[in-house]
Amino acid sequence: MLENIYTELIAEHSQSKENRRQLEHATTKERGHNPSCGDEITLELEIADGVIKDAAFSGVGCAISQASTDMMIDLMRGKKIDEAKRLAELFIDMIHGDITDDAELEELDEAAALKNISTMPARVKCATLAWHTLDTAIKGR
Amino acid sequence: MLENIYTELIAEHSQSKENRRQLEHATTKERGHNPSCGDEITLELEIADGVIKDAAFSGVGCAISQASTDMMIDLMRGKKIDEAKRLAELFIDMIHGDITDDAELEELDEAAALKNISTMPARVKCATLAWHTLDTAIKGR
Amino acid sequence: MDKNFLNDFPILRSKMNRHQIAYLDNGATTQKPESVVRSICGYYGGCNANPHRGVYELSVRATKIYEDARRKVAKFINARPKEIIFTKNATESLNLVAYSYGLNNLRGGDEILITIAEHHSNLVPWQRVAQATGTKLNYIYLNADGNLSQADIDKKLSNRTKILAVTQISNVLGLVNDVKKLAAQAHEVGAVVVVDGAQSVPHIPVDVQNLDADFLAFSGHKMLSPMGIGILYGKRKILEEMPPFLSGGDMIEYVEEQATTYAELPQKFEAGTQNVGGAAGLSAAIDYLQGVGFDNIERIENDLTTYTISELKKLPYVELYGCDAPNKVGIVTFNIKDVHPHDVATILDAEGVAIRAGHHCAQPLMKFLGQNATCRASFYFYNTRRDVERLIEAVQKVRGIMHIA
Amino acid sequence: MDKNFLNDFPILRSKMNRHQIAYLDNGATTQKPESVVRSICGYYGGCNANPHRGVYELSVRATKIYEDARRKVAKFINARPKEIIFTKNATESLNLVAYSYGLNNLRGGDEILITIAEHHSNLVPWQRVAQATGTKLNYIYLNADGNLSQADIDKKLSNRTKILAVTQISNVLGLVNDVKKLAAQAHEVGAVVVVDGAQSVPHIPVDVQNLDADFLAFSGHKMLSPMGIGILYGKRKILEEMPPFLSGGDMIEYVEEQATTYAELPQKFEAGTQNVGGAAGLSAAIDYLQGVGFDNIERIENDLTTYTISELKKLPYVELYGCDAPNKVGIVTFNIKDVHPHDVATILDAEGVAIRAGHHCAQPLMKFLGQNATCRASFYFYNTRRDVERLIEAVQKVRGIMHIA
Ligand SMILES: Cc1ncc(COP(=O)(O)O)c(C=O)c1O
Ligand SMILES: Cc1ncc(COP(=O)(O)O)c(C=O)c1O
Repeated sequence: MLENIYTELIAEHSQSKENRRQLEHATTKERGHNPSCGDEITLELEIADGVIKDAAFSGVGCAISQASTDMMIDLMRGKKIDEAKRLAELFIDMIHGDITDDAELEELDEAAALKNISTMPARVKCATLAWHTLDTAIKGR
Repeated sequence: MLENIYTELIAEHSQSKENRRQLEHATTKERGHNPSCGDEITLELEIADGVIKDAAFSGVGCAISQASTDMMIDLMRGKKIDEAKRLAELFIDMIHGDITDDAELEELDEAAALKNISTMPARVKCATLAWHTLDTAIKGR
Repeated sequence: MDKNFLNDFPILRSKMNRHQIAYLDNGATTQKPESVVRSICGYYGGCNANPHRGVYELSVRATKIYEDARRKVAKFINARPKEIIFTKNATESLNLVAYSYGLNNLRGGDEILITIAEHHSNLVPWQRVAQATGTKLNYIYLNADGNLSQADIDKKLSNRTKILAVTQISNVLGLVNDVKKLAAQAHEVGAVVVVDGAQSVPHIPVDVQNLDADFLAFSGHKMLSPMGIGILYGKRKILEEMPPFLSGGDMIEYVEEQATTYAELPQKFEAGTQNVGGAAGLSAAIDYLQGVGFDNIERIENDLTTYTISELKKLPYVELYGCDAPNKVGIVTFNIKDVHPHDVATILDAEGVAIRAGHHCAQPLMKFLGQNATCRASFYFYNTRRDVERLIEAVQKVRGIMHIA
Repeated sequence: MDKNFLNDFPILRSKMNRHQIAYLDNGATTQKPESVVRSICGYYGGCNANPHRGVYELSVRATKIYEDARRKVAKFINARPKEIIFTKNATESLNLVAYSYGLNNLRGGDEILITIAEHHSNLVPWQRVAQATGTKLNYIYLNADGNLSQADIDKKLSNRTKILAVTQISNVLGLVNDVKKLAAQAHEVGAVVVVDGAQSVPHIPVDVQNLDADFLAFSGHKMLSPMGIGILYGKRKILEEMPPFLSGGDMIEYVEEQATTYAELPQKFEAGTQNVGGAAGLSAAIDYLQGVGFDNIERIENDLTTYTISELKKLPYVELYGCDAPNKVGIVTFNIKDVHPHDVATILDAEGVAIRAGHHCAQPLMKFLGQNATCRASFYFYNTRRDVERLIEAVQKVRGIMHIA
């Protein structure tokens, strides 16, 4: 079970420094938090012409929230706003166990690896933190 | 069981009007109440030379509290303060089941008939109301 | 033929003073079916942990039991789970509203309107709010039949009225107030409507959206659940604007030395470790009630009430209160002439019949009725006509035992 | 050889994720022995009624169970029954003091003194009192070993200090504060002393008269009892002068339309129907604890704590907090380098080891320690060295599973 959660892929993403930085030309900045764990991220987006040109984050948290954030940024870079919204919803539905068909989840790319979190209710919030934060950041755009 | 509580003697005392009046020469007046039942009495005492010359009461309540008050007044009339205190304590101890020896209780005269209330925890307060009120009225004398 | 509910309630098959118990004090608290007791024991025996706080499986299970109970309660009264706050009893629920809403939204010149038939728990908190905020506490009085006087409502409900607090069913008279109509009238003048559902939610279907109540308070223990769990429903928008009531663990977001931000609904109002065992029992109780069905509950209670009233009316020395109105549910209040209610209750107890005697936590109503105390028989669906017969037989003995001619 | 307590706690013999559970989250809540569960079920199965209110036998029995529990608690902490108020948890107990004593006795210029190691339940209520009354909230900080700084106490305790609120045992560091000495010093400047006993009363003998505490708050569920019952001890004289907190049924004497007089202690502070089932469980829990004996409890917990600390100290990637002071009871808080506590707790859970991860409702302390979150293992007398071994084995796997070199 645990091996399906703490995979090497997730370990890599949670330790990766690539997306952990500040954007020079951020157009949106959104804080997200999960008070019960103490997880906190600040998400920065550079949006132009309805497209997420670049994204980055800072903050602290567990491996799941950090990996999830990192994967999300990889996925969202270059996506249109509408597309980003749809993918965030897809991800959140997956974590809530509402979508289980692997084919449908392919679009999520590496983030689909977090699917098994749906079996761990105590960690659902860790996995979805970044995605809810993104959703708030682009809401109404 | 019930026949030992609601005796004719108690019925008589609870319905008796003799001690239900106001004293012309009252020296002490004390209100007693038992909010959970709504029982309320006002006890009047005429005390002179350390002796309870006369006593009377007014108020409403259940048969047990009314009979107990009436019996107490019969008993206390003419008693010295110290004696009255001792008898009130004796009565209260009896109702709490601490004294069961009939010989010891003889002094209480008719009020000893309330002995069986000690087996009815819900009614203990009804029986002791007047006696606690008396105790408060003569406290420190 | 109704199901023999006694099979599910061992205590109702037990003896009180050598008689099988006729438990007619359901207005005070109800008995618990075996399924509820099993669910409490099952919780402590297999899932006990502090919810919300733990990552481990036991705690996850406790959290699920607790939140499932919340969802079940929400559905039961047609609310959203975020609008359901668990408390320890209806009294705490009402105090929460009085402290958090009342103290913060009223000021001199405002008025609070309640009815003279309120239970102390929906009365004393408002008295204290009125005193603390310098507002006026007004009372709606009753018609001769025990129902609220519409003339009095029309007179006293004004745009100065900021809170209307009203019981849906009086715990003394058993009369059902038309809360929906009252709420509409109160909302017209901009008042917030607090409904005391302690006696209604267990006995009739209650739909907060249909009533348009702003708050609804009730207790688990009066609807088959364990003691120590109560419920406050509040409209989300209103709850969101209210400051917390109790503060401490689990209701916070961030705590710094000098400032704190609070969690979202419903956690904002649930400070400290909650009663998960109580919630488990409440869940099972709602399941049981839904199994019985409110149509059956209403039919059975109505039969028992009508039967009791008609039998008591045959006894010339019995005085009844609020027994002539049609909107009557499960509660019969009476007095036996020349006998104090406490003596009546003692004599009935000796016959195995449990009723309540006293002021029923409604002293202003007692005074209004001109009584110091009364006797009250209150039913639940598990009572039977045999219980009523036992009550009547015992009542008939009372004056004899009291040596009254 | 210690008695095999597991025989009395079926849940501790059950499995979590296919391993026998090692329950090390006793600081959050404890498990319940069968005698406690039996006593709850016995109450609902045979004596359930509304106490205080009924004349009939069932209600008399319920009243006796409830008041016997009060007497037992009083004896347990060397208080008088009138000084024992039942609440729903320690958090409500502390809020009662904050609302009823704090809001009514403090004014601008006064100070409240607490420690940086307080649980949110003994912190947020004081923050709110400070804000409402315009008083200052001061903090006592800690020495390097985690104990209160005496220099800081001497500096901050002054005749402006009206309330000193302090935990007897920190739920994060497990260090026992010398409350007796603190109380003496606080009383010298005229402050009232509020002791949070949530973590102490279950683990060490507590004597309120010896400590000379003005208030002591604790929770039943952390000492083998059901959830939904908490305790507030207060000195009689102080409680008598305080206004009620919650108001409603059972806490009144006379209620008129515009004025109310209140019942005597302890009823004055117990509004509405109380948790008699919880009190029945609490009674049985105290009996069980006294059967075990605090000498045994302290010896067993001390052994487990010492053993855990010495084993964890062998692991170079483990950081410990507050583990070098001698006044330590049953709680070990640590972190594994480069791994977030939530990941640790998830991995331990998979091994059947239940610990707590997070801020433990003590965010200001976390900040003071420079940590975002920590892991906490907390023991009770029924834990064994085998539980500790399981904890250590699981801890050793963590970094591997997390793919950390
Ligand atoms: C030190 C301390 N104080 C207070 C509390 C609050 O107790 P409860 O959640 O039972 O109200 C706790 C437990 O969470 C605690 O550990
Ligand atoms: C109408 C009404 N409101 C409020 C209450 C208070 O309920 P509880 O005692 O459970 O807080 C009761 C019951 O006693 C009641 O009958």
